[in-house]
Amino acid sequence: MLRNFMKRPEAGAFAAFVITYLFFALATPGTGFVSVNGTAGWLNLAAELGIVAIPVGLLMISGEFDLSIGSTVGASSMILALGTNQYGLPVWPMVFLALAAGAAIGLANGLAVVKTKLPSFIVTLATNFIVIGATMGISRLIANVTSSSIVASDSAKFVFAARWGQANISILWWLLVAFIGYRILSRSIFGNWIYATGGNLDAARGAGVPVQRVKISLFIATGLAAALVGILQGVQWNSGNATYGMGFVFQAPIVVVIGGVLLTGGYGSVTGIVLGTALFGVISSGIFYTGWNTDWIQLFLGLLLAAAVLANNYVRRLALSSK
Amino acid sequence: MLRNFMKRPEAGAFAAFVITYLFFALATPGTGFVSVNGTAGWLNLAAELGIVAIPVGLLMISGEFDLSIGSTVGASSMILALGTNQYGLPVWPMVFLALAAGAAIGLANGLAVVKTKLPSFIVTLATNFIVIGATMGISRLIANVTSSSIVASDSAKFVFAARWGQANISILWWLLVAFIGYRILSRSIFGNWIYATGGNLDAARGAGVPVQRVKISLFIATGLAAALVGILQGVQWNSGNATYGMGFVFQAPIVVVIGGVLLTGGYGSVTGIVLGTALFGVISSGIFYTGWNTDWIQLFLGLLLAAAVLANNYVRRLALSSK
Amino acid sequence: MSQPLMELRDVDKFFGSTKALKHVSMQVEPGKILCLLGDNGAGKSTLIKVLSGYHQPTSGTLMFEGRPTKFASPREARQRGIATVHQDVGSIPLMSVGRNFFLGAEPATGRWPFKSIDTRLANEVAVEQMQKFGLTRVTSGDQLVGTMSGGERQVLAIGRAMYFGAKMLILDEPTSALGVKEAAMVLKMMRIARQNGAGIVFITHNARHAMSVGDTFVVLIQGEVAASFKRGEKSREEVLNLMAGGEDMSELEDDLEQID
Amino acid sequence: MSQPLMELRDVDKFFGSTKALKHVSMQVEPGKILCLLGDNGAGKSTLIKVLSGYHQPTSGTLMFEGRPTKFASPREARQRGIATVHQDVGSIPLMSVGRNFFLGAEPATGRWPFKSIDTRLANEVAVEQMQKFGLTRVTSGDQLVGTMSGGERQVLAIGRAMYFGAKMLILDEPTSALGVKEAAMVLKMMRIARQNGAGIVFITHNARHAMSVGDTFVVLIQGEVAASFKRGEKSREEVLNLMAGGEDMSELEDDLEQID
Amino acid sequence: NEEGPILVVSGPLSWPFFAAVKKGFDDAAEIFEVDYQYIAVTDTSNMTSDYPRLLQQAISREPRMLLVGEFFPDGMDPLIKEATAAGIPVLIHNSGQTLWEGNGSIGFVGEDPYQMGYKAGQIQAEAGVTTGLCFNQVPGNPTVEERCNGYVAAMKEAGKETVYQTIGTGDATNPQAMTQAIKGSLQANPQIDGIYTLNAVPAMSALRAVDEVGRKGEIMVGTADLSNEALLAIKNGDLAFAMDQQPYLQGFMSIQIAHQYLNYGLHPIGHVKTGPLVIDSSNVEETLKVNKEHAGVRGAS
Ligand SMILES: Nc1ncnc2c1ncn2[C@@H]1O[C@H](COP(=O)(O)OP(=O)(O)OP(=O)(O)O)[C@@H](O)[C@H]1O
Ligand SMILES: Nc1ncnc2c1ncn2[C@@H]1O[C@H](COP(=O)(O)OP(=O)(O)OP(=O)(O)O)[C@@H](O)[C@H]1O
Ligand SMILES: [Mg+2]
Ligand SMILES: [Mg+2]
Repeated sequence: MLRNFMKRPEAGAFAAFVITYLFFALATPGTGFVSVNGTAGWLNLAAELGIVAIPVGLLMISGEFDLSIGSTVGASSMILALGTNQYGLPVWPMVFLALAAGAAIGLANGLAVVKTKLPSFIVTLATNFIVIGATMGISRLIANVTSSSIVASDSAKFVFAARWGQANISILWWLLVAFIGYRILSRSIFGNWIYATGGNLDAARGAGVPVQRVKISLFIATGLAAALVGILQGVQWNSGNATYGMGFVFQAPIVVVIGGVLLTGGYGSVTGIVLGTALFGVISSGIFYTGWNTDWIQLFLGLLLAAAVLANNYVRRLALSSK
Repeated sequence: MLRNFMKRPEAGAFAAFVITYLFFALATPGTGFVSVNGTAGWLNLAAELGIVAIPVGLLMISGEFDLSIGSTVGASSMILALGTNQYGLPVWPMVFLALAAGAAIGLANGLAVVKTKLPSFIVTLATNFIVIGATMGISRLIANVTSSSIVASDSAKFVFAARWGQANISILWWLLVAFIGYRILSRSIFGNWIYATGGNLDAARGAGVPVQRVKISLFIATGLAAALVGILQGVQWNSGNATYGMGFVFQAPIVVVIGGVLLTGGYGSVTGIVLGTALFGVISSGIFYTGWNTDWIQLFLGLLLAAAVLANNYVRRLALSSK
Repeated sequence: MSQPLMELRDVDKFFGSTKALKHVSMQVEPGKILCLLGDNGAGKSTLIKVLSGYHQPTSGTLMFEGRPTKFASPREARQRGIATVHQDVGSIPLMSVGRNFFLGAEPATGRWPFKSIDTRLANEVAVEQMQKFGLTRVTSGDQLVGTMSGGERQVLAIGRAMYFGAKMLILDEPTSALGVKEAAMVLKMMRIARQNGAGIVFITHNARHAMSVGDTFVVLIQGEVAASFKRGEKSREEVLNLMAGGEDMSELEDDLEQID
Repeated sequence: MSQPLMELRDVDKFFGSTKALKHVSMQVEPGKILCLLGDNGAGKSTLIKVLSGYHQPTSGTLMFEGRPTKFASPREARQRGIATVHQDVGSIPLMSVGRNFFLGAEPATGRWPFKSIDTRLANEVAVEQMQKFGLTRVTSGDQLVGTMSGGERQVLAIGRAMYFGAKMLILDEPTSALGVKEAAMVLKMMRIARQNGAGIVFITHNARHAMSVGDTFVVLIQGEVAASFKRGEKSREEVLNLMAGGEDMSELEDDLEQID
Repeated sequence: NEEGPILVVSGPLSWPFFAAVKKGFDDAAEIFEVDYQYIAVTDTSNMTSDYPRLLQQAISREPRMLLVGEFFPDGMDPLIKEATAAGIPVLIHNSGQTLWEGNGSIGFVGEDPYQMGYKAGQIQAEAGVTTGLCFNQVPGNPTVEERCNGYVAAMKEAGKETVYQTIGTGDATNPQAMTQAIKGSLQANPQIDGIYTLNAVPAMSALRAVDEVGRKGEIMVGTADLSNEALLAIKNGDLAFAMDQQPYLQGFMSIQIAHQYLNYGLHPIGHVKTGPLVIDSSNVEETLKVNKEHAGVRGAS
């Protein structure tokens, strides 16, 4: 049992998570980091990143990147804002419009990558510029603003911004996305194709895997997840903002790699991605509970990140050598 | 001749550069984009990015990333600023200290990547956080600011910030770095090892290439180049700032990939990187000469980038199919 | 003569200016083993990549079951009952034996939304099929393919093709990395598949293997069909010369015999 | 008996819990060809990776030229005159033939700071060496290795090892992807290298090839040395059985002969 | 227009603040029928060196007039001196209050970030805050940092404690991350009873954080810049104040002055202060009304 677990891609991330969590639990006595509210805090933080990290991770396992998630989050929140606030439209149709826009951006990315065979790093970078440029241009054209309020119905508020105590409903969304991601990657046939596409594209194609379909589907999933995060953030903060989500562009790949996914594709697990995200949430939230001088905040972040990844690596090696 | 050129990695970047340049030359009549001053403008812009893009490109050809260049640029400029302004030290020793710091950061990256076998994406990301955090923390500790003026001697001003008309001396530095990079990659034995290391690490190792030495050297070169850019920027703008260079972290890989280097390593050329950088300079500078509505500027940027990369790709395919 | 399973008519395949195949015409018949022979670089692998939908021919027609066909992808070919062992398009090192074996034709269990890939079945079948070839060290379908020896990987690919190659089986140098026992087993299994009515294309550089199972022989020299004959129509010597690209092998052979 | 060139004493190599080599002892003598035989997965490739500095032995001693030696890297082994053709550690597809050929031992021209790699020389020598083996299609040293056929790549690796293997030459299934002509040429070149005093380790699954050039034979079964004998000490039948991992091949052989 | 365009080098449009500045430029340009071009970075990660370079390029185009936000004085001031020496009329807006007279510019329209922070510190000190937290979401940006410096100085003068907090560079646009950061600080330093944020987005995060640690009403939150949500929060009594720089005025008046200077040689003597205008419960209603009717004029709607 234990041995088998140790060999899984997430073993390292799990060990790193436990160590980091214990570290903060001990370093922040009496500040409530381990309390229900403190836990809700870092879970809230991890949840939004986690929702987009999972499809980004699947995409990375299939061998591709998506740098356009940042602008998609912003665009989706602005669609909600412009629709409900400027045009006074009801919120639900706008939610679906935002999701459709996310899917369309993903589809465009996927088609462009698959048809032109250009590296997705560049294609999605161009998309990122185009989407944020279009969002800003259109917002300024329509409303003279790049950030605007969102008027949401109670039902929408419940679905996207309900809170129990301090825990946001986004945590449930995260779990849902993680569960779906897990079923797809580890259990479904499509998941086998994802691994194969990233592991050896030629071999996968030769074996009859529809590699183009795999990639396009994952780009669409990523676009959808980014749009969902835009909706969650927008409804929660009652406002759309074209720059929402910019940080995710690099945080998502980071937590995915921490979670044990190979940057070159072909290897990784959803559990690992979830743990990597949780680790990131614990670090970036917990660090403030320590009361350390925040002038050094990035130094601490870097050191903790390095320590976590080293622990991760050490466990993985240990696991491989003992089998 | 032409056929041989067409098959080179930089052929696409060259075509894309020419097309883009012509486009701007035609789209901005009478605005001086093609004048000496306009040319100096985009060359200045390209030069600093270009200096760090070349070692980053070599590193990418050898199969590794370096995300820590951003913080190294900032750290190097702050070393100059704190040394000359806060402590009133002469500028030249500070220049060497900054370069030494850059080399040390590179060495640390290289050793960490080679010894831990962790992906360089994560290792250098951690370094990036650590270096920027340390820079900000130390700066605020010493001077209570994260940016500070630089006092440079005339000789230092000449070497790092001389201007002829509007052309900066950084253009010469760029050419120098490009020349050295070209000699190393295309002509030297070490260059052969770079290609081999990135092309197939196991095969290179099996053939007797000292792959670890190759990687560490390239990390050091990258750190040095980043420090040089920090010095150039610092002396030129009379100030050090911990956040100088953050944009390079992703602009450098972008221009490198546009220049025809494979993201997965093993393929590329210095000429291509130079052209990719020039292309980027022309687009980001030329776009303001067009007088287009700034609201849409990022959209145009994205579209131009996409068009340039497509042209790039098209030429490359044409070249491969005609041989 | 029965209707051929697959037929190439005047097929060309160029890579840029490299003419890998020139005016190739040939027929694969059901229940027969066609040996594709030729020197290194003669175009054999390219030819089978055209047959299996991996490459599109530059010009010419491919007929499958009597109708002109264009396989848009290897997937399509596979779904029509053509299974291939490629020479250089290997397996996926970071995936398990079971998952590699069933890649592209995974067995499912359960119902939507709980339909899953049946890993237990996949692992069992994969190990069983590989052990048929005499491999004893591979006992778990969960082992990563990347940790297997060259021959073990080759057996995996062959076992897989034989398991799925209902109508047509294409094997590009399947025995080259195999031990004597495993190679003999592969030949034996090919004969069984032939009995079951599959059309088989077999590439090898081993004259002994070719002569022992081949029904018809097609020889490629520099991308062109240089000869095509039936079992027993040519002597071992003639075949060897053809396999060497038309050059006279007797001298070299003598050389070898000297010390044998 | 002259001093052995290389000697293994009680060498183990484990990967995690996989015991790929167990208590292996053997000697490579200068001017002799040692044939390393064994079934798939027997540990042959692992053994030569230990010999060539690619892997470190888990325990045991490696002696080179009479002294205990630890090769820290393949580079060190290479610099001491040991050249290897690995089975799975291939060439660099995106590099040219000439650059691949001289990788790790590049010829230089000019002086610092204008010292450059001598691509002209590298290309010439590479193409020349490959043509020695009878390849005619490879005429430019600038061609990318990725566009060559499987056999052409194999010839490149062999030509390279033969060119640099001053003292010791290790060949892991060098002939498996080769045409009859090229394979015969490789055997011929091995005999020439032997005459020049090199010690050669040769892995093959082809009994005919093994018997025709081998001086001594070492058989691995499940990672252990199961037999070790000199040319002529065992019959073809016995050797075949040993190559098949100790199992009796006569039945399978009969099977094959039936249709031959 | 005979002598080339009027060039404006100003802030990134992805910031709602500068969207309002540009709205002012646009409206005035239409009213006074002048042609101008707005130049700004598209990628905010390299601003410290990108802005001097953009300015340098703008100068090399020999504009009829230059309207510049002097965000990064070390690099930009020498260039402005070059431009004025070459006879290009320069008008500074937004940042550069202390420098415009020295570099030959004809005037300044805007506010002093230090003064704005100082004012915030004064308000909080007067309201009885004993330990104030200044939350900087964009560390390394010297202009924004000045606001915290002003806040800290005012609090210190009043004999109060301050905590300076920054966050990682990736989180500057993530309200959730800012909430958790502030929440952590509040837990680690329970004595904090005042928060000053430098933008309206972190202001909302600060309110959420205060709520989450269960100290709503005990901690006084004020912010620089405003948004519709911030105004509503002021109306609800959650947010104590928002300091408006009136960005629209910075753009509008710059064009107006430029137009009048180019045509009649007129310009204000002394700088024009557009901020800080303190918006609190006393004047929030009208501001909200304007914001509803004229989107983009008062900032984010
Ligand atoms: N993708 C490609 N691009 C360019 N040339 C190619 C490509 N694939 C094959 N070739 C060329 O086509 C010719 C035939 O190659 P092929 O792989 O079909 O030979 P083969 O008969 O299978 O040889 P071997 O027995 O060595 O495997 C070779 O000269 C090779 O260089
Ligand atoms: N890196 C590795 N990690 C784990 N197991 C390995 C590794 N390399 C080899 N093995 C195992 O060691 C055993 C011996 O492998 P090896 O490649 O030496 O066999 P071989 O004799 O060369 O076989 P073949 O004739 O098929 O090439 C195999 O069972 C293989 O699975
Ligand atoms: Mg072949
Ligand atoms: Mg082997």
